[in-house]
Amino acid sequence: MKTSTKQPLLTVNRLTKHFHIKRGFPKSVSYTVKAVDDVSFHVNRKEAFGLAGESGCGKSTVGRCVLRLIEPDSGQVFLQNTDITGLNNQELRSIRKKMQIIFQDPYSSLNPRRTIGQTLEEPMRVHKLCENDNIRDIVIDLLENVGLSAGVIDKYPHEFSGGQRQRVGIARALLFNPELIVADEAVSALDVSIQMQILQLLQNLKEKLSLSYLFISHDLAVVRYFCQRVAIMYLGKFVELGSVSQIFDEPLHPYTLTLRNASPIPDPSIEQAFAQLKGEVPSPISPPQGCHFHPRCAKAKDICSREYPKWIELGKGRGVACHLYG
Amino acid sequence: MNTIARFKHFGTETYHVFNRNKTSWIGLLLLTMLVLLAVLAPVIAPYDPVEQHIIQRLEPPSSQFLLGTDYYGRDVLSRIIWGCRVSFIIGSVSVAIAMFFGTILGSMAGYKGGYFDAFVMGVMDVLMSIPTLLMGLLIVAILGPSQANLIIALALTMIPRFARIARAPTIAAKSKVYVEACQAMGFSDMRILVVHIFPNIFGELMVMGSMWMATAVRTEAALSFIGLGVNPPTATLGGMIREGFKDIMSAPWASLYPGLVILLIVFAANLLGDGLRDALDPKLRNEK
Amino acid sequence: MLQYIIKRLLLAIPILLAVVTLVFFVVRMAPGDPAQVILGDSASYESLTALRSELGLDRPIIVQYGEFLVSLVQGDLGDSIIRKQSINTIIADVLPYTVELTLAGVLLGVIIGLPLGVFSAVYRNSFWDYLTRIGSLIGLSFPAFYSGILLLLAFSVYLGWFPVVSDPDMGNLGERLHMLVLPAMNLGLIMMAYVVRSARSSLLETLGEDYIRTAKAKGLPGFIILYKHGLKNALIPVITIIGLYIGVLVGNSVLTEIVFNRPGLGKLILSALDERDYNLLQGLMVIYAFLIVLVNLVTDLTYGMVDPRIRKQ
Amino acid sequence: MKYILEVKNLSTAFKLQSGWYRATTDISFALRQNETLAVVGESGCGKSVTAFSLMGLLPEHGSRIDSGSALFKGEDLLTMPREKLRKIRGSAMTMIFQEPMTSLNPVLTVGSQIAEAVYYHMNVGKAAAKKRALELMDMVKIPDPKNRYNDYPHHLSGGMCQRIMIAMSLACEPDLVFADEPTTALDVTIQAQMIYLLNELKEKQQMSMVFITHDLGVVAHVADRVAVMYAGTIVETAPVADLFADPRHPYTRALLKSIPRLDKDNKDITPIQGMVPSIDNMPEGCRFFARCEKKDQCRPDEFPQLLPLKNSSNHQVRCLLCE
Repeated sequence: MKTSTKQPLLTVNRLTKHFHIKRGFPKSVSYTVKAVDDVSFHVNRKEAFGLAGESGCGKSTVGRCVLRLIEPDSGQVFLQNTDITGLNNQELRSIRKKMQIIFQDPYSSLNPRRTIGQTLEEPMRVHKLCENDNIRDIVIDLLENVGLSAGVIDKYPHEFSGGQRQRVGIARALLFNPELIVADEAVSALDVSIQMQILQLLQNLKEKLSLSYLFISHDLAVVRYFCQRVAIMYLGKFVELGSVSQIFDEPLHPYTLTLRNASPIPDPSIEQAFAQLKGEVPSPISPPQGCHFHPRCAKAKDICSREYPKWIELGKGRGVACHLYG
Repeated sequence: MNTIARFKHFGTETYHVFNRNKTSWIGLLLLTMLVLLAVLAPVIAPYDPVEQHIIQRLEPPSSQFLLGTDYYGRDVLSRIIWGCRVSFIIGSVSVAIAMFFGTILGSMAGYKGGYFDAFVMGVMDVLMSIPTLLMGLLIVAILGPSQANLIIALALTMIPRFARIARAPTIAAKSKVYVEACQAMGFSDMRILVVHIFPNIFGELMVMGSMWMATAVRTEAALSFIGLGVNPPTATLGGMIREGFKDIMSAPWASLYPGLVILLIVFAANLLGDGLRDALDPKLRNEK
Repeated sequence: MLQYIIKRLLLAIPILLAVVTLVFFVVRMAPGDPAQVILGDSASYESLTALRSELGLDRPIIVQYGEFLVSLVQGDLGDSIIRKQSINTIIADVLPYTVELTLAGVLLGVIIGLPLGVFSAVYRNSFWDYLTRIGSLIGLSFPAFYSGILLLLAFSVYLGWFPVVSDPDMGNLGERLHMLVLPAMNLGLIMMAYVVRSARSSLLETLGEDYIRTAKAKGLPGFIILYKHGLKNALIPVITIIGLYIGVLVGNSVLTEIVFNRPGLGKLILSALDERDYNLLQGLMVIYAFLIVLVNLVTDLTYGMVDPRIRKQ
Repeated sequence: MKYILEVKNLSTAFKLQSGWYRATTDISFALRQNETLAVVGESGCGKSVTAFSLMGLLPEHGSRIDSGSALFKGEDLLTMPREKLRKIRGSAMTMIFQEPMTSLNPVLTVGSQIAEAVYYHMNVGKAAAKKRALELMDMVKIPDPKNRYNDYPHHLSGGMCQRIMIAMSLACEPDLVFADEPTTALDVTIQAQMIYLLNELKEKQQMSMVFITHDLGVVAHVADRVAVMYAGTIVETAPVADLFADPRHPYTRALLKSIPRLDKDNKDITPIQGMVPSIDNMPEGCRFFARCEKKDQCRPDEFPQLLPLKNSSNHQVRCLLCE
């Protein structure tokens, strides 16, 4: 078992997903949205790996491709040694027990017509995980694990607050004793005081159940709090990857710097230079030539508008895609 | 325990739906009375609907014939009661058939998407570009007028409507995150569709079922009026108007009363559907 | 916008083709041999065969279908074998009556229905709103032939304001309009019921939108919010409903023509059925399908005019 | 006239199935000219309801103002005739909403929606209104206003739509702008631009602003003063520097301790346990009691008043332990 401790739990290798849109008439032009473009990373055991970026950068698509809720175009996704991109439906179903997902919106992620008990019991019945008589006990155990009482089992989602629903969502993800959980903006829809409760719950579960997380969020402060390593995405590509202190204390890529400077820090004594920020995220249908960020970049050079920068490994697991470091 | 809880929930939900909207109660009550009338026709009807009282032709309403007699001396009231039966059978069976096939087609198309969706909905679009009455007319003209053919004709015109009705909420439900959660749980498509999506479109289907039943009854009456309905001497409401129309000046009861009953049936079904829709609409739910 | 129009036009073609094909084959399924119908039951086998080959009925159905399509593209619906007349002429003779009736009905329905729907939405849950809603529900429950009979009895027979039997061919424009009033009212009242209801619910929904709140926050006068911000958005679903129910209206026009004894496609279709004139029946169905597709097209285009989001695609 | 807006004891109630319930209770605050008051709180705490009550934008059915007064430039917004309020609304007092995409009318051009605000309030012709609209679009830094004027909302990004909304709210040089979570729906880089723009415009126009948000980070960078709301009441109000440096109410303290920061390691974060009480089940006394760290030292049945601290009249707290 020596290898399994060193080997990453999840390895994503050159993952690519393009969406095709047809527009225009009578001569229709086919556009390609490179939602995820050549993305590679790994998630270690008992690690929370963050994926951060603004809306439309492709971070959620990565999460769904990893679970194959969306079929990737190319690239591999390894869960330990299994390449899940090559699995048939049968095999996929069994591997999905090892990988689960928590969704952003706690309101629409639970079927409003089914009780919490029904929602949680159904997967166990369908997959015949245990004897029918035990199901209820297991579900009650699980609910207590996520900080809900056994009494909620016959209630409907509308009787709960957002935070409680998210706990149910977490309980559902834990049903199969997964090894990896994709948390897609799992706390973004919650109020600040509830956010932290849920984050701590996830943290505790990580310790208790040896879980790993692929943690997708637009909120850099939350990522810094929750994750050990993080990748910053911009228009479908990774621009920088490293440990959270590396990325947020000494950002290398100008976009990482921009994001950091734009995130308001709850302290009026800190001056933040909001005035320097220019431009909007370009449409993913027609990203700029060369480095996607160069039109908004203060340090852009000639080459930036011509060539997309290569990925540069800087050691200690840190990498960046920027001509400034080439 | 679980089933009981579910049943109770469903029961209270339905009760609340009705309670929220008084008009749906009235519609339901009216419709139930008319259905009872139709079901109990053999018991209630004072005369045999085809029995001709030759000497008492076109008699005005009297204590002997409560709503008068028609050109052949048949009791109008008895014919109306028996006619209701035909209307309800044709209306409900055709809607049931249309709902069954339409819902399957529509929700499959919505769930699968892609070329299957495009093909099915394309066919439905084509069927829908022929107006209901003309479609009914064409089919009955070709297959010949009979109760079964009328049902087939009406069901065919309504299948595309139900397919459309089932498709839209299926697509809406498909984009709901909990359906994605089901996929992540490794549920089969069939299970997701039947267990998780179908209950969401059930309410809308009931509303439309009620309203299209109204349309089916009306269309059946129209076809009978044109002369393409169930063959005489079977009593049908539309057919009675057709026969009574000739003598409308001298004996208006022979055609006006059956018309009133058609109106009543259609109105009751519409009222029920309308009330259900209001009650099921989440936007209006908090209004009262 | 032009692109949008062209796109819609092109999309209408396959639908039309499919409907026409459907009609062609369904009509061929009809029992009874046209040659037999023309010559009667006592006709000899030889004369039947002769007539069949004269009419082209002995050729494979695919060939007949091809010919039917070719002449259709040239705008020729063929000849009625019973009436021995071009179907184009037969239909052209009565088409104006149906068109004028339908248009008058739609117009009447929209002109009265739209303001009534707005009124009902603005004074929601008032006594008048309740009355309007019940009234419109009764309106759309009426079988067109029954409402026609009632109108005829009330206005022509008892009040004597309108002729009992319409013959719009006679007389001048004034008389023609006079005869149109009752039948148009019959169609219009039912159309109105649909318009009132869709306008009401659509406007109510629109009035709950965020941009209405913005308009209020801007301090705009109430009627500007209602008409400029509310109604224009609310019209979009109403247009769809109007388009959809023109299909119902076409069916109702058949019934109306029968009750009021007006010439038109509806009466023609009945006589075609009576005479078992399947060629004519087929021609009429094609014309109806064409009209419906045309209405859908107009609906789509109006849609595009009102909603800039649709234009853009 | 010391204050632009002076709200006293405002309470707003909503009708639920089982009766009327207070969404906000006893809201009092005052706003000086060219001052930004940030109203911060979690969802459902009544911060938007307060703004809607003052703007007269509460739904006509199912809501009512129970008590209070709100003097805007000396006149009570809550009792003035509707027509008068309508004329103030959109000119002297305006509002920016959270969802820029749905808050603009999809079938009207963005330019005309700005011009409309000018046209109906300033007694000018259509051409002058259009000219003013173009000026405003330029002012909120929309590139190429002439061409954008005829665009529809769906042509523009969320950030651009919010700029349109801001332009619209500034059309008649208002004295007071309510900004209801104006940056929440936007990405952080756009949010930063929007904060900068609003701060700049506020100085330029010498207007006052009520900035409603749930994000304490945003508060720190827009506010002159802060009002913290919890479960329908203001629990603490203070100048922004004081509030962050020396929070007094246990809720404010707990809140500040529970948010992670980007510039720190966040080792000492502690979440607030428990949940906000629901609107139909409000406790009689202090609404934070059940979640309060110091509840052992406190009285559960007494409803505290919003009172100034002894040493600083600018800093008010609604807490029995701070009196």
